[in-house]
Amino acid sequence: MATSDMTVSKKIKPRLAVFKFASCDGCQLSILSLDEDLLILDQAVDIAYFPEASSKMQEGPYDVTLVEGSISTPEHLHQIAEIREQSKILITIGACATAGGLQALRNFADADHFTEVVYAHPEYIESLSTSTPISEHVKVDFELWGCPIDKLQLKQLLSDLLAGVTPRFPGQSLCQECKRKSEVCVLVSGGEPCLGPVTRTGCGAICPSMGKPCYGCFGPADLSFPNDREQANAASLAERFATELKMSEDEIRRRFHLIYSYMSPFKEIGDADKKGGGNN
Amino acid sequence: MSKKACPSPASVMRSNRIHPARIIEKIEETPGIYTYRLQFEEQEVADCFAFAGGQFNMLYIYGVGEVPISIVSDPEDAHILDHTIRVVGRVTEVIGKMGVGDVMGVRGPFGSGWPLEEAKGKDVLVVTGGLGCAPVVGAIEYMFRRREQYGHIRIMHGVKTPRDLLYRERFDQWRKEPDTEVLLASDQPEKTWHYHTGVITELFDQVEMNPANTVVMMCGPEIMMKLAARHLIRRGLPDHALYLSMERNMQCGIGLCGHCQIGPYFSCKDGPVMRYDLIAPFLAKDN
Amino acid sequence: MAQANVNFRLEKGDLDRLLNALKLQGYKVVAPVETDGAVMWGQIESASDLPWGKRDSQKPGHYRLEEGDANRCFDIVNGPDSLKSLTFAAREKQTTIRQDGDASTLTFFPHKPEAEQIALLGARACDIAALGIQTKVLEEGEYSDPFFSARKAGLLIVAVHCTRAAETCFCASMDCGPKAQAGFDIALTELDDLFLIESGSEKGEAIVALLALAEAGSELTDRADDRIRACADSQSREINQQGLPQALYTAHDHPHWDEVAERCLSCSNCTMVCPTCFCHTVEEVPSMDRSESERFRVWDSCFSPEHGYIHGKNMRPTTRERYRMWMTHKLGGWIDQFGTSGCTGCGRCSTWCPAGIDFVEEYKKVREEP
Amino acid sequence: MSSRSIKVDMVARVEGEGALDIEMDGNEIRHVHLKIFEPPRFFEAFLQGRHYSEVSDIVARICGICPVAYQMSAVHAFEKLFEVKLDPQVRKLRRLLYCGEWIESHALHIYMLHAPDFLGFDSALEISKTAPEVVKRGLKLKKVGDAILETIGGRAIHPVSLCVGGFTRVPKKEVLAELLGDLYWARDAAVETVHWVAGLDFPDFSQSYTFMSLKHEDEYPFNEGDIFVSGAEDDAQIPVTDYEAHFEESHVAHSNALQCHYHSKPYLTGPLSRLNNNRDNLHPLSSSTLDVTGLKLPLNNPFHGIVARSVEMLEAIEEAIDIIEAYDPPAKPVAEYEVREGSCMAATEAPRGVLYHRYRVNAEGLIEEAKIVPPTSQNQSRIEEDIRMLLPSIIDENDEKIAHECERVIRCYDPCISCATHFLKLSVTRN
Ligand SMILES: Cc1cc2nc3c(=O)[nH]c(=O)nc-3n(C[C@H](O)[C@H](O)[C@H](O)COP(=O)(O)OP(=O)(O)OC[C@H]3O[C@@H](n4cnc5c(N)ncnc54)[C@H](O)[C@@H]3O)c2cc1C
Ligand code: SF4
Ligand code: SF4
Ligand code: SF4
Repeated sequence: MATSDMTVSKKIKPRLAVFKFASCDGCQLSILSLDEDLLILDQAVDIAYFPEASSKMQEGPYDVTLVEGSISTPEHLHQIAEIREQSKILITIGACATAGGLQALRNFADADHFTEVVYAHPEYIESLSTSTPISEHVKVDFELWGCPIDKLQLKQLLSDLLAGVTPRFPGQSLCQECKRKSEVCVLVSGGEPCLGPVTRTGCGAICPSMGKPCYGCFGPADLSFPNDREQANAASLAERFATELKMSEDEIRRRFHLIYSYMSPFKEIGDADKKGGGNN
Repeated sequence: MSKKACPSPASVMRSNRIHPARIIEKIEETPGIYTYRLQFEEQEVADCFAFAGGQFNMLYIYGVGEVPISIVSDPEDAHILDHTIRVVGRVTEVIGKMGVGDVMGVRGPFGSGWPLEEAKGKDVLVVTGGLGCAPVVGAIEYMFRRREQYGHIRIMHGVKTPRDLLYRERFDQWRKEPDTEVLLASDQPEKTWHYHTGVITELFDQVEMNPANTVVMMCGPEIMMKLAARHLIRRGLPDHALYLSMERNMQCGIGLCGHCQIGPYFSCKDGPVMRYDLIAPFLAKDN
Repeated sequence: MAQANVNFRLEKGDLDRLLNALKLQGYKVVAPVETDGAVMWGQIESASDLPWGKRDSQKPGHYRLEEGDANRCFDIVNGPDSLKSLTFAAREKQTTIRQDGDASTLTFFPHKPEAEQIALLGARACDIAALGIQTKVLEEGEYSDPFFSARKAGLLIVAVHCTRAAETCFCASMDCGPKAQAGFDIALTELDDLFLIESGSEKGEAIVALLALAEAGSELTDRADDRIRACADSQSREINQQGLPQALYTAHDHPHWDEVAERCLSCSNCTMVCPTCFCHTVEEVPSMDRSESERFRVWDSCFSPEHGYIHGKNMRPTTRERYRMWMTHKLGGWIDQFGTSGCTGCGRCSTWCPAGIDFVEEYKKVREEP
Repeated sequence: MSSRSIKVDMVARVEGEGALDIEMDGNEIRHVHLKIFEPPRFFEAFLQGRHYSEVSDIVARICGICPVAYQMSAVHAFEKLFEVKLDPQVRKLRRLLYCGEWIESHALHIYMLHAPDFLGFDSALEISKTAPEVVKRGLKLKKVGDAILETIGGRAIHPVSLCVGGFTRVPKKEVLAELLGDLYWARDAAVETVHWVAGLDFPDFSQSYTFMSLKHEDEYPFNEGDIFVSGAEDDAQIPVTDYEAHFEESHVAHSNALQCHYHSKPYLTGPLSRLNNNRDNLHPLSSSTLDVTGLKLPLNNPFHGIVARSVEMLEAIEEAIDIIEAYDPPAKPVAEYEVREGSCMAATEAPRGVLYHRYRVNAEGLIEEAKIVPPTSQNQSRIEEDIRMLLPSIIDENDEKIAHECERVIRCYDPCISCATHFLKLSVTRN
């Protein structure tokens, strides 16, 4: 985790850049959705590179770089290395950048076959066979999870960085927030396959509050602190889905393999080949 | 701000409110460890704030959070409030960047500190380990300011490697005090290390002690304290004469948030300095 | 207990008279209301908003509402919310702090604890006992939580003695129910055809007097007592408290903790729904330009990864230690700390555990020789 | 003549990444390629083997700007197959959800992405330095749209409550009513927006377009209606089920998006087409506000897109107000239905134009085949055509100016390249 020492640039405004790889744009849009806080941000930093918002595209180096999207073409590999070199603090935002995104589903299948399904002339497509998180390629100082990221967390992240404070977000599971909001548990009282117990908090328990089981879009809960890796007990929840909810193996696999399919321990659920595998 | 008589002590001391205080002096003890002298912004608070040796405050850093930090200044000079802080993480990093003129919040004082009263007239053994133990420094200085009230004072400090020895000058200074011994040990050898090489408990065997008339104050990694305590008990010290500083996660400092539990105790209100005979079963265990 | 309270007859159709009396006294009436397949506290306007003809079926990890006796409105034993959510709010704004432009001053604005006047209809013995326990923790120590005190002071408690237990209930073994012994202003016992009503405080007495009811007589009170006794007898679960707290401290290295950790999700649901758990943390929420920052007290749990963290070390690094903390504190530590068990036998921790972990069963295993 | 090569590495203020490649021989255009190199994400492939109930959460991730459109088209397709009878209030709520997305997306494009072109700024943030109240108005309008999405869908980006048969949960009347205050403000702000954009300087660049949009008997189209074609081609009304018989996708080497043609010719979808085809169904206030601008329909100048979008934003706000004022929560949020196997299609109006989905579902409700045609792939060849038309008039300008003018044309379309598949690179080679 980065020590967000941005004090050096107290006089000169820190330079902010936003880059995009394979993604839906939603996380960048979250920046534009900061309402009036966007104007405050604009006063506090020099937005040096953010093509979605400005045609003024300045070269690096940058003090803070936000990266959206996953690495999925050969060109991306060079770009991300260059971006890292240009960036003092590099922060990945969203499920794509932090875990390969929904499109990482292709890591579990034969990507060539996928190309044929969508495009008529597969020979035109230049794509890697995998969609991978940024951290698999370069050092990442901080990650903001979620698909899309949560506006309040984004605000807190930026606010902390500007104040020279190391951002920190809780890794525990969603259920705490769900209960604080007095939502009725959709799993216990509705028999729905809620991923909340093994999903990282951050969204504000949106799905249960909408009467829908959580589908894990904030990724697996991180039960370790500070750094000894205690993983969410996805296997136990999967077992419960099988016994109490009578779900089939395939249904259970599909449940875990959606937005954060490429991150342990979701990755290993129902994936015979990769069972017990590490982060790769 | 000079200190006047306090009109209504309870309104300040029992309010559990955060009071703004300004840094009037910052001293770098060693890189990454700083002592801050604070002055309350509100006259009434400055007048009324009183603490006992070894208590701690919750220091509030604007927009970031609160951390428990021991008061190291002398309780009899209650208008002076010193905190020695090591930069380790999110909150303390920000504190490290603060300087004279900056304002933080102070909520306290809480907890019970070193047995400085009980130790009067007795020998004192201070056992510390690891990367400097700020809270006990205040206690040592307190005793030296009243040197005649205490018996023999022996300070033993163990480090992993000589590089971990902070406050080297302070140890040298203390060594010059009357009837005082300072013994240092390093687990790992090094050419420039003129002191003991090995674990601190080995030093216990090299010194004479008066088990019936000694109070021990310990501060450091729990496993070190546990081994040291066992050793001292074997040397005949009564288990209730051993006092340990037990740090736990604290969010409130007043026994309500539940984080600082050690078995039946709350480190914030039953401690942080706790008697060995009470906490022995819970020491150095995941709990 | 002091002499038994006088019970009066309240016809089922007259429940609205009680509601009106409460409203006339300025209370907002809150009661269990069917919500998303369970009951939650909700404001009611008339007795018809109560869950008539419904009851709950509870098992570890399982909760469903079913059709029941149409003439009865308090057959749902409980939902996930205890009184805790009303008195010890899940998220409470404590302080707002402002920093002036050049960062040279901080001004603190503590929030005033304020609370609505709520008449809570349908509080159960176990939850009233739990409120008593939270009072010891949050009000009777050296320091207290002013927000809790204010909210609690705003409550008028209309208890319902339980005449039906869920499969997960074990209040009888914890001596906390099924009949509320104290801590209420008014109490009802629901029989098939009518209610018995009694008062437990002066405030309650005044309200009951307003209703000008006839005394119930011994035949009815006997019937009510029978129902309550039968409810106690129907509870198949129990916690044997002998040897506590020491027995749990010494079970520190019991292999069963590892076994539970295989199943436990560390999701904190058990501690969140527990009516006595009081752990909380503070959330600091600064504005984007840092001109203002707010501090909130929020429910926390010993299952949170940071709960046992001190710099460089986590006292409870894995689920095994976290589950052990939960049970050891609840059934053991509490006795030392507050002179009472932390458990009232409401059964929520088991029902609302998504992994279906049965607190009572796990306790038994931990008490067995390894 | 000597060869010139012009490069602009990225067209800004569009969603997604692509490039423009122009090659010329003297004054003769050899080719104009809108190159979309936003990497393919293979959504249609992931959908195979998934349960129909999972589809709306998957397709939402195609685009963070218009997720509701994706969810809507998918859900509507399945509802046709399963013959779901929607509660009328659920149908209204769906329209309301769509209003939220239109308001949010249009406000974003008008104020944040497009306006800087007309005012000569690099970004809206630059505008905010001289005219902060304008930018604040835009941001607040966007927020009003977001608030609708959040209330019904839980969040503005990738909302969660839409499902086959209705919603997983519907808002209470009083909760929706809380939105009204801001919507009344927004109505006035949207009228002001129309006046403001109508007063901008528009290049004279009228084209002969084929306008394609949905058309509904008595509503401005969001999620229902037939496909309607007008303008350069003969008017035609085409049921959505026949879409693929008239509109054909092809893959060209320079793009990671498929291009789509109507009877082999480029066409236009989006606000301009919608407005031209559906003017009769505008609310009175949107209609009269449009009249006051003095613009005559059909609008043939792509630069008038910003006006069309502003009128539509007003329309969506009025519609939202109507729905909320008359809202009565449905008895049941989700209708009952039975899963059937078969093929199904649906098209709805995303903020950027028609979004077509087709699925084949098996008896277990699993997807066997999926096809999705987003608005930007439909507009792609029309954008290329526009640039071909523009080039002769600016041929004597320097490279930088040419690049800039081309980018402006592209932005008129509010292209969403994440949908089609956002680095827009331009290289011009002149021989
Ligand atoms: C009674 C008591 C007295 C202390 N006295 C001093 C002192 O005089 N000087 C000094 O430098 N340090 C002292 N500490 C330790 C100091 O509180 C921690 O170093 C500090 O909390 C770390 O906070 P952080 O945010 O910088 O670190 P991080 O590692 O980022 O910690 C995150 C959070 O965890 C909690 N936490 C982490 N470590 C501790 C800890 N050791 N104790 C309690 N909570 C912790 C805090 O809430 C902290 O904000 C004392 C601790 C206690 C309990
Ligand atoms: S609904 Fe889901 S997130 Fe909420 S408590 Fe239940 S399992 Fe946890
Ligand atoms: S430590 Fe755990 S069991 Fe005890 S009060 Fe806190 S959350 Fe509850
Ligand atoms: S016991 Fe059950 S409810 Fe409690 S943390 Fe474990 S899984 Fe969650």
